[in-house]
This record gives sequence, C-alpha cells and structure tokens, in this order.
Amino acid sequence: MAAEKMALAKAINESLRRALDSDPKVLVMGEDVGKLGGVFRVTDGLQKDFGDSRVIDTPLAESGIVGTAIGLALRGYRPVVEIQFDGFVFPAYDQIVTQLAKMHARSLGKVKMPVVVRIPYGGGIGAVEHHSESPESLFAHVAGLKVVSPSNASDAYWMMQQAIQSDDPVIYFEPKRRYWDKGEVNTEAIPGPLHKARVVREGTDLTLVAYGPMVKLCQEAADAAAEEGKSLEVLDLRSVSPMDFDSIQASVEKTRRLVVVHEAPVFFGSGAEIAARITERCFYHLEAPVLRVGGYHAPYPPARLEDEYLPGLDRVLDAVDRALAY
Amino acid sequence: MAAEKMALAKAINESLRRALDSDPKVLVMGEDVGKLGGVFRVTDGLQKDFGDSRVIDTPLAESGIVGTAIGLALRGYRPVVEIQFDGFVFPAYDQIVTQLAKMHARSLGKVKMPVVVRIPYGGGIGAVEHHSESPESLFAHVAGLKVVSPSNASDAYWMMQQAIQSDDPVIYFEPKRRYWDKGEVNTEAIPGPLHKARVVREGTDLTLVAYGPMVKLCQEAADAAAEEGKSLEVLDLRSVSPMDFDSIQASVEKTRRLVVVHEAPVFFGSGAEIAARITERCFYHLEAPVLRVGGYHAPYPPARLEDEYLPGLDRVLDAVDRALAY
Amino acid sequence: MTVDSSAASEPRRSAAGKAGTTGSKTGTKRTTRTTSRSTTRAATGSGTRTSTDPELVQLLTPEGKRVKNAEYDAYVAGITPEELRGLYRDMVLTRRFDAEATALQRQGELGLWASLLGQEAAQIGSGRATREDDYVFPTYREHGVAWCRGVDPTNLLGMFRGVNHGGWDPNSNNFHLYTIVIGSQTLHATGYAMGVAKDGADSAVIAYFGDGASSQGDVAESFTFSAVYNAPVVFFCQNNQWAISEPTEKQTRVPLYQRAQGFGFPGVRVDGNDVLACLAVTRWALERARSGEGPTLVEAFTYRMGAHTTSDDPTRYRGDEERLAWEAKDPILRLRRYLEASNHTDDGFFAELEAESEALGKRVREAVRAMPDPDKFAIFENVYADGHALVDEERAQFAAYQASFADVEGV
Amino acid sequence: MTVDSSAASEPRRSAAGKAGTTGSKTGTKRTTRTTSRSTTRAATGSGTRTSTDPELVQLLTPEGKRVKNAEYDAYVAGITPEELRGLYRDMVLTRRFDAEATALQRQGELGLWASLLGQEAAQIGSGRATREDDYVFPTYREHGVAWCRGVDPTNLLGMFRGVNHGGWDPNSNNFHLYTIVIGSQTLHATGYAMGVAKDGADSAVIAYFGDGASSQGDVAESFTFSAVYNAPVVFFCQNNQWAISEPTEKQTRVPLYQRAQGFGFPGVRVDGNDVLACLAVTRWALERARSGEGPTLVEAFTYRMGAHTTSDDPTRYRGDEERLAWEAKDPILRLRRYLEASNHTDDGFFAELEAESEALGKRVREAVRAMPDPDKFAIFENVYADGHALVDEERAQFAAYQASFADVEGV
Ligand SMILES: Cc1ncc(C[n+]2csc(CCOP(=O)(O)OP(=O)(O)O)c2C)c(N)n1
Ligand SMILES: Cc1ncc(C[n+]2csc(CCOP(=O)(O)OP(=O)(O)O)c2C)c(N)n1
Ligand SMILES: [Mg+2]
Ligand SMILES: [Mg+2]
Repeated sequence: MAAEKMALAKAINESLRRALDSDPKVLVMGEDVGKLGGVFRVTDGLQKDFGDSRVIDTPLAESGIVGTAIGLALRGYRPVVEIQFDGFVFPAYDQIVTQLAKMHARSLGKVKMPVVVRIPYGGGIGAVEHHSESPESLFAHVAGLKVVSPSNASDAYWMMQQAIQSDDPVIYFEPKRRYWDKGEVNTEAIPGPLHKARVVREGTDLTLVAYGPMVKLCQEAADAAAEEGKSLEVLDLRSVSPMDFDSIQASVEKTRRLVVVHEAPVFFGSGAEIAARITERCFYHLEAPVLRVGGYHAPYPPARLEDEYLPGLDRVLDAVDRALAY
Repeated sequence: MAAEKMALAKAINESLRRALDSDPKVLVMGEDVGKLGGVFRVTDGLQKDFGDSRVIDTPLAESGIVGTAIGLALRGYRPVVEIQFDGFVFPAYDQIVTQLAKMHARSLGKVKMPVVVRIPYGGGIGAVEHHSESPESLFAHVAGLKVVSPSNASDAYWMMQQAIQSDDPVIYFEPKRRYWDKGEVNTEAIPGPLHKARVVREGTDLTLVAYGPMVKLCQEAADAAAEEGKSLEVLDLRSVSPMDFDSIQASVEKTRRLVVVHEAPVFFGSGAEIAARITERCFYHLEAPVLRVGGYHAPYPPARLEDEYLPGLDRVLDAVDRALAY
Repeated sequence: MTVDSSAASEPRRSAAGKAGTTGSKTGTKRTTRTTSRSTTRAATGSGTRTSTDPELVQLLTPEGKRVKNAEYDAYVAGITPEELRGLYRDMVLTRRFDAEATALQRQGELGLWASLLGQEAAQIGSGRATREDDYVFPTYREHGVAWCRGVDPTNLLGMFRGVNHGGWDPNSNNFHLYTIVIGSQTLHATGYAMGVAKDGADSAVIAYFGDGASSQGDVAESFTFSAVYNAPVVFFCQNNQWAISEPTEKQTRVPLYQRAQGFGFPGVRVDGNDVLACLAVTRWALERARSGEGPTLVEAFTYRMGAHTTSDDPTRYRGDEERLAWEAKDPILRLRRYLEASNHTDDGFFAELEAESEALGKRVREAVRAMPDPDKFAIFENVYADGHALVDEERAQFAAYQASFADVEGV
Repeated sequence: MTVDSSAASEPRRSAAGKAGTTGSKTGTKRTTRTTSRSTTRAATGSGTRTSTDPELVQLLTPEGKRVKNAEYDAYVAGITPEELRGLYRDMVLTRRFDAEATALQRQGELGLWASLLGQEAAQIGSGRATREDDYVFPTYREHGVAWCRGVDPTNLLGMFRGVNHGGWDPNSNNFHLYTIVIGSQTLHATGYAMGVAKDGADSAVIAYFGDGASSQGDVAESFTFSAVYNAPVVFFCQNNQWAISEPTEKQTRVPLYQRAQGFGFPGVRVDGNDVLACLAVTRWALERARSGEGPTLVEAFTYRMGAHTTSDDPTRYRGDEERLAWEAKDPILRLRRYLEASNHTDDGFFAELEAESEALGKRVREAVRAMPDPDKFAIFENVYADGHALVDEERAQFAAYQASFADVEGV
C-alpha cells in the first residue's frame, strides 16, 4: 500500500497517525480533535487508537492551547495543535508570535520549539463569518515561524511529516475547500524538501504562482488559456516562509511574466512580497509588472458573495491577459 | 499661542488634552496612563485635570483594554487606548482584527468604532526585548483598520486630532525614539487630510519613502546625498493604510527611482506593498527596481545590536547608490 | 393575530417594573451559601466531576410543581397568569421558529443553523427579565433572547443564509449582533456597562456565553474589568453541558457559577430549564447591577437537546440516555404542566398558540425564501465609516471588471 | 570563599527532601478556611479594597518571633540552624547582587534593571522549596529564585545590558528564561507540568507572576488548563502591591489568592516577607503537585521597595509612608532578629557574609564590565533551528555590506 488514492483530509489524518505511531513524543491537541475527530474529521479515530493522553481535547481557549503546547515542547514533546478555523487563531496570536516564534532565538538556540499549528483556512465552503479567512501574511512577516500550505493529498501527507520533524514551529495552513479532493499518496517516497516550490505545469508565456487552494484554480486557468493558445507555467509555492524565490525567478526568467494568485487580501499579501522581490531579481527580464489576484481590502464577505470576492477562473485569466498585453 | 515649539510626546499630550476638553465622550485608557501619566509621560497631567473616569488606569490586560473600549464605543464614547509598548499589542490582536476592525461592516454600517489605539513603536532607544518592534504590516493587512504614524510634532498633534475625530478605528503608531524631538506646532491650522503623504524635500534623482521614525533618517540621507551631488526627494507617507500611492507615483514619475525605508522587517513589510503597486503603476517609468531598506527576518535583536539591525544612514545611502547604478 | 415577537414584549416591561421594586440585597447571603459548598469540592484536588449536581435555584420542578424559594420568590411574586402564558407562548414560538430554521437549513435555504432546542427557558426567562433600556450581548444561539428583545426573527436568519454577517441594527432593540468568536462579547458588554455607569444611567447589561466560552481569557478579563470598575453587567452563562463535542468537564472541574467568586462578585446556578427561576434570578442579578452592586454571574444549567449546529453529528460523542434524561426536564412541558394544574389555561389558548405557531413558521419560510442575495458591491460597503482610498480603487476596478462581462454579454 | 550561588544549593536539596516526608493533605482544610472568609468580602459587591488584610500564613513576625502554625509548621519542622543561616545568606547575597545591578545601571553598564528589593523572602523561601528536578518559570524579577536554582547571577545581567535576550540555558538549572510579556509563562509552566504528568515523573513546576499579571487572560487560561488536566504546577504570585504605578485594587477587588477557588484548586496567602512561611507554604504546594493533587495558587503578600525598574520614578504615584510601613517588615531584618534571638549566629557569621557579599559585588561588577558586545552576525543566529533561506540570504547580504566598509577602511 505504498501508493494510495485518498482525500487531502485523509492524507493529513494518515500522516498524523504515522507520526503518533512512530514517535511517542508527538501529541495532537485542540478543540474537538479527540472523540469527535475534529469538525472536519481530520483527526478521526486518532484518540481511539492512541488514547486521550496523546490526542487531547482541550479547553476552549486558543492562547491556552498554543501556550501549553510551548510548555510541552519545552518538556520534549512535539505537539501538533489544531486551530478549528482560520478566524480563531487570533486569540493565540500573541503566544505564536511572541513566544513560539522567538523562544529559540531568545534562548540562543538552547531550546527548540517543534510545534505544528494546523489551521484549516480559506473560503469557498459557504461558511459563516470567521470561517473563511486567509491570514498567512500575518505569520509570514514574523521571523521564527515557518509557514506552509499543501495543495494536494501527497503534499498534505509529506509536508505534515516534515513539519512534525522540523525543530522549528510550523504554521501548517490546510486548504479546507480541498479537503475532499483526492490524490495519489505514496507513503514511502518523500517527494522533496518542505520549502521547495514545485512546477505543476510547464509553460512558456507567463508564470502563475500560487499555493494551497489556489493551485488547482491556476491549473484550471492554464488549461483554459491553453485552449486559447497561451502556454502558462504553474508553480505551486508550497511554502510561504521561507519562500522559494529561486524557483520563481527561474520560471520568470523563462516566461518573463508573472501573476500571483492567493485568496488573502492583496494589500500586504504574499503577492506584494513576491512582486517586490522578483521585480528586483528579474528587473531586466520582466516584460510586464507582476500582477496580483487576491482578496479585496474588505472583511471576508458573507457566503453569498464569496464567489465575487475570491479569485476565480475569470479573474485569473483577466490578469493573465493584462500581463500578456504589456 | 497658535504656534509653539514642542516635543513630539508633548504634542500628543496637548492633542489628547484638547480632545478631552472639547468632547466629553473622549476617554483615555491604558496601563499607567493615569496617575503616572504613562511610561513616556505622554498622558502626563491628564488624569489630574480630567479625572479618573475620563483618564483611566486599566487592569493589566490588553485584550480587556481594547475589548472594553469597543463596548464603550458602542455606548457612544470615543476611547483613545494606549498599548504600553509595541510588543504588548498582541494579546489585544484578536479584539483588534476580529472585532474592532470588522464591527462596522458586520453591522452593515449601523455601529461605528471611533477607537484610537496608540502604540509607541520602533527601536533605537536601547530597550529590552518586546520594546522596539514595528508591527504596522500586521495591522495594515487587515481591512477595517486605518494605520498612521506621524514623524514630527505638528503631525503628531494634528493626526491625533483627526484620528480621534474619525469614526473608524485608527492604529496610531508613535515613533518613540522621536518623542523628544521638538518641532513647531500650530494648533490653529490643520495641515491637511490624515491620509495624505507630504513631500518633505523635493528632489529629482530618486525618491525616498518613509514614515514615522525613518523620515528623519531619510532627510539626513538626502542631506548627505546632496553633498555628493545627488538630488533626493523625500516623501513622508504619514499613513500606512490607506496609503497615498498617488503621491508616491507622482514622485516616482519624476525621479524614476524609489527606495522605501522602514524599521519593520522587509519580508512582507510595507516596502513590499509599495514596490508591488508602484511597479505596476510606473512600470515604464522605473529605471531601477524599487529597493527596500528595513529590518531583517529575525527577532528584534538585543540593544547592543540594534544599530546593525535598524536602517541607518549608510544602509540607506547604499540602497540609493544601488538604485542609481541601474 | 400577530406573529412577530413585539407582541410578546408587554409582559417583559411590566414584569421588569415589578421586579425593580423588590429588594435587591439578598444576593450577598446566597452567594456565600452556594460558594461554601463549592469550596469543599474545589479543595478535593480531583480533576473529575462528581455526578451529583450542586444545588440550583428551582421554582418549578420538572413535573411542573411550584416550589418555594425564600430568596427568589419575591422576584416573581406578582406574576400574573397572563404573564405566565406569555412566557409559555414565547417558548413555544421560539421553539417553533428554531425548528423552522433547522428545516430551512435542510432544504438548503440556510447554510447553517445553531439550534436553541432545550434552552428556551434559560433564554426566555433571562430575556424577559431585561428592561427596554438594558443592553444585550448574545453569542450566536440567543434566538429566544432576540425574540424577547423584539428583534424580528427573520432578521436572525440572514447570517445563517449567508447574505450578511448580522442583519439587524443593534441599537434598535439594544440587542447586539451575534458574536461568533467565543467569549469576545463579554468584554464588549463590560465596556458598554462601564459606559452606562459613566452616564449615570440605571440600565443594566447582560452578556450571554456558553460553558465552553468560560475557558477563554477574554471572559476572565471581562470578570476582572467588571469587578474593578463595578460595572452593571450580568454574565449569563448557559451551561448546556456541551461545547460541540466537549463536555463541561473539559472546561472546568468545579461548577462554573463558582468562577465569579474569585473575582469578587457573586455567582449562582439556576435551573436553566425552569423559566420562572431564570426570570427570577436574572431579575435579581439585573437589579443588583442597576443599584450599583456590580456584576453577577448566572449559570443556567440546561441542555443542548440538538446538534451543536446543523453541521454537527452528536451521535459521535454522546449517547441517547443523556438526552432522554434531559427530555424529562423539558422547559416547555414543565411550564405547561404548571399552567394546566393551576387552571391558567384552556384548550383555546393552546389551539390559538398552535395557529400562531403555524403562522410564524409560514412567515419565516416565506421571508427566507424571498430574501435576496446581496448586491455584489456590498463587498466594498461599510468596510470603513469614513472611506478608504484603496477600497474606492478596488471598487472601481471591480466595477470595470463586471462591466467587461456586460460588454461581452452585450455583443 | 565562594560567591556563586551554587554554594547555597545544599540546604535546598536537603530541606526539600525533608519536606517531602511530611504530610501533604492538610491543604484541603486550609483552603476551605481561607476562602470562606473571602466569600464574605466577595459578596459585598463593593469595588474598593478594605484596609484590613485577610489572614496570611506567617511563621515569623516582623519582630522575628517564631509563631506557631498548626498547618504549616510541619513543613519546616526539621529545619537546622545551618539551613536558617543559609536562607539568611541567600537573602543577603541576593539583595547585594540586586543593589550592585542597580548601581551598574546608574553607571551605564546596564540599560535597565528590575530590582527585587523587598521581595527576597518570597523568592528565597519559594526558590529553596524547589527540588532540583522541579522546573521554574520566572517573570523578569526572580533574581532570588535564579540564585536558588544555581544560575550564575552574572548570567541574568546580559539581557539588561542588551547583549542578549536571555543568557542561560534553561535546561541546565531547570530555570526558564525571563519572560517579559506579562503572564505568558504561566501557560508554558502549565504545559510543562502536563508533560511532567505524562512522563509519570513526580517533579513539580512553579510559575511566578505578579499582581498585575493576574489580570491577563493567559493566567486565567493557565488556571483552567492546569485544573482540567490536574497538572503539577504551583502558581506563585508575588503581590508586591504595585504593577508599575497601579495598586492592586486596579486588578482585583478581592484578595488575589481567592482567584484559584473558582477554578477548582486551593489558594493561600502567605506573608511574603517571611522566608520561613514562604518556604513552608511552597513546600506544601509543591508536595500537593507531586502527589497528584494538582495546581495551587500561592499569593505572597510582599512589597516592591524600590522603583518598578530603573526607568521608573515611584514618587509620582506613591508616598513614602507606605514604604516606611513596609520597611518595618523587612524580610532580612526579620530573619536576623530570629537568628540572633535563637543564638544561631555569631559575629563571625555576619562578618564572613559581609565579606562574601563584597566579593560577590566585585565579581558581578567585573563580569559585567568584561561582558563583550555580541558579534554582529548574532542577529541572524538561532532565528531558526533548521535554517531558513531568507535568513541565509540576508546574512550573506549583511556580510557583503560589512565587507564593503572593510574595503573602504582598507583603502
Ligand atoms: C475563539 C473560537 N474558537 C473556536 C470556535 C469554534 N466554535 C464555535 S462554537 C464552539 C463551542 C462553544 O461552546 P459553548 O461556549 O459551550 O457554547 P454552545 O455552542 O454550547 O452554546 C466552538 C469551539 C469559535 N467560534 N471561536
Ligand atoms: C503584556 C504586557 N503588557 C504590558 C507590559 C509592560 N509592563 C511591564 S511590567 C508591568 C507591570 C507588571 O506588574 P506585576 O505583574 O505586578 O509585576 P511586578 O513588576 O510588580 O513584579 C507592565 C505593565 C508587559 N511587559 N507585558
Ligand atoms: Mg455549551
Ligand atoms: Mg506587582
């Protein structure tokens, strides 16, 4: 059963299971992660198999969850904590940016913080307020954290393995609207390093960069563009911090045009950092400014408006056309 | 006494005094803001003159301070809350981004949130950990907030007046290392709108953009460059959200080169947003990529290293030279 | 026959007026009593919850028998048969509304629904204790309180349908928007109450939250602020035994009402399925607030009969027996038994209520189905009160982008 | 003659060993008692602090008289004159170290100093109660506890000089780094204690925090987590009456030790200027933790004799009388009186200690002055344990930039 087709959520479940199984120091903590198996069933069955001292239903207090996870890490544990939804990470924000991110540096390297913070994020599931946000920028700006987001089942599985093995805190953003997307997972072959981007599709006319839930959209956009005779390269960034600028640069030096797509608001979003850095690196290669497609500078809207708010096929293709028009 | 020379901290004090005096709904709240007058004496004498029901020493709980300020705003008050130092705003981050920023939109405009959050920020004062950070990006990314930072006494005075009058929440970043810098304050003439940038110095070869504590540094850099025959334009942004891109664009269309300077880490910092947007707006004008000078992707270092970490004259001039070399 | 909640507001005002005239200082003694037993529990050092529940304030037994309570009887002493029928009607209509909303979710008209089934007494009893000038800060489940405040129930459905994040003007009924992030509103309530005190008003504020929410730091901070500033606020915790899949033992090892004492104000546990007791205790607590005695914690001991929300499947984490045991304590049945035994009702009353109930269901159904999707440009509205250049720019880009489709369609 | 703190560690271990053999279940009764009186206070509904202090555990009066305490005497029953002299020595050397650091700040050698003056008994008493395998989570003022844990005092000065953010290996002495952000460490301590319990170890954890910190949501959450998981942690609150300029009334309207009860574990107030009482009560609390009885809150009632830090000017917010009143309760003087009255000391002891004190001061002075500035590249070190491409890139740019100056200088 080396390779198996499974849903992205199931891949994370399998990865957590493997980690719990192979390392007694690994813990899973969060609200409803135990008996219920999480509101998305990502931790389904884990408490049953590993007991409630390994898979822990916590009090309803996110700062407490991350704060105690820090203490457990100091004691030698490797906690994987779940934040139930993106919008609920902020009560824990202080512990994450002030303690979790800085403890290793503060101690001059004496203590390590192998804590994974799992956050189901992003929109597209028709949810109520606070259940559809994409706050990755707010973590990427903070030194000491690593920020990753898988786009498919195989990455979900392996990036979780690598995140748990990392001695640094990793904010692991799960693209919740892709939880049910199935993909091949080979549980024996590590696909590559955690923070390396992957060329999902080769192309020559323009590079589309995305991560997490937007990778699939970019693939669809590339399909659509291909029908119009445009060859788009699609890059799955996989990691937001660190960011694999080398891979973006290599692609842009070839295609000379770049469009970045993410759900998070454009203003101060990942696209800004990518545009700034790639423009600096590829100043003489770029035929067009780096264009950004993302959320607007507005709170995530009610569900009936989310299709207008979120980047969709047309908006991506519109940006592609604008970039190609330069 | 329309125009008077005063320190930046004193200008804020005078502005708060005026607001307390003219509007009974204005409150000042925070840790040690009352009897002590704040650890920087910014609220000195206010409790004595307006009483402890207007100038309120709060329990030591930042989430509680902002959360109760929200409730007071719902009751019709206009609280000005102080966060004692930049690094202590994070316990309040949830209330700020999830409640304060979103309440107006959530209520479809029915309730307003005229709350000012004062945050002394930035480094250069030789302080211990958490007392020198520049977290403005983490607020600018969040829709519903306005983010401003004065660079001089006159702006400190007037921008505070305008922030208090605004019906939106304003994060008011005070450049603490400039608290003692004196400047002319004319308490009768409003210099202009809150979110408009100001050309501090005209120039033709390159534009330096900064806000808050870095404006003075950029002026010094322009002085130094002038001696070498380079004409730098210096723009004081004043507002980080909204950002006056029109003024930056106008300047860059003239100078064709842009360097952004801020204390905050470069990665996902204001410079990224400025670079991305200005490159898009001025693609055919720019002779060089927008360069960024700021903090490194590392926790703010111990005081003995802060001069290496912070942008200084040489680093700004180095970036200027690099931009001019294109 | 009206089927909007404002029809029910009469008993509220008159009842509250009466409560205001009764004594208010009895709380001191009670707290002492209820907390002294807790001490014993607290000191055992054991992390497990004992199965015996601590004493709670009850005025109506599950069988509908009125039992005497020396301390709280006064708060419902003058209650009329009509008012009692009003409470019954409130609970029945609220339950009906709730069931309708659950059905509408199943039919795809709502994206989600958070049912109050089982918590009607806690909500109607406390809601009816409030005065018009009081201010209410709900969580996301206080449909019964909203009803008492005169918020049109169809307004509650907008956010669950996904057309807005809150469809009513908080200031029209002094009923704040639903707050989804657990516990945050307790601080808003405290701040609001601080403002009430500053204004010299004698209004009170009531903040609702759940057993799960009690663990949030914000709730503790609201206890601290309200105690230090002696703010006129009542913290009304509906302990419905569950926070999604987590039983209350995952939040505390002693009864929740005891939490208040360590912050310097009284806490009391009331039978949350006894509408009369909830009315009395909340009146007492609000009266304390009004008369300058500061905050109170009321723990309404009740039960979430249904799923956490329509997305939840409670069979995964709890058994039927528990539910059955609580069904025997049903808040509506209990009051009905009392009304019938007291001859306060006749068949006509129940028949009329049934018809009213049907009409409400119909109105809700129709209103939801007629609820239009918001205008696309609503995304950009109300982000700021005073405007923001970037929002204007993005709105304009969006308009141009939308227009480009119109062009295409126009071709 | 040694002047490092490790010399003082002997009494700690032996004393702790003895404490471990005495009974540990007496706490239950006491809490009941101390909290029952609190109830009365809590229920008054008044926001103001009364001037009479609630009863606190005291074994030595300010005059140095040993008073009996049925519940806590057992925890210091076997204490030897040598151990008592050890406690005295600890306090004297800690105060001396602290004074030296304050002086060094005045001389510009440190950027800041947070003095423990007045809190020696609370810190030495509790610190000496810990066992080597226990783990300590301090705030930023626990220089006395650090001393007891064997942390070289000069290591504490690095962060105040600005050469690092914490200069010791937390795991060498099971003494965590100073935490500046108020209250955060109580959660770390709780998590650590949860880990201890998972490991089946009988170590205990102690978390220090201040009266001001008690208002932070994180502290409340740590109470909740520790109670729910029955974690072996002692919360040691030094109520030094002030949080910078704010008196304790700005944080609570009832005594702080009562906070614990509402979370389901005992709280006790101890005379924080009585080193013997602090030792006894902390031993008791640690013993509870060890034997599976879960968390305890100890409020050490003490006084910050000096400024909040060297940046603070306390004359702006408090009068001299208060300070004078507390000077009469000085922790060192008190123990000295007791030692002298008991004939446990002679002039030689004091003279030797004075010399040791001088030597310590000298060593600290010299160490600080010799403390080099960190290497510039330290900015980029330890940001990550496993590296980060951007940090590598920025380090390289920084190196090139630095090298460009070398070039210039080289010319
Ligand atoms: C800060 C935060 N964390 C998590 C959630 C997800 N969530 C929604 S309701 C809920 C349980 C709340 O339980 P309780 O407070 O008892 O209220 P009840 O739903 O039982 O009425 C959780 C965990 C949330 N809304 N906010
Ligand atoms: C979250 C946070 N807010 C504010 C501060 C600034 N500050 C440092 S110490 C202090 C007072 C702390 O008082 P207390 O907890 O009583 O401890 P003490 O200093 O008296 O030992 C404050 C407000 C901080 N360090 N952290
Ligand atoms: Mg509940
Ligand atoms: Mg203190």
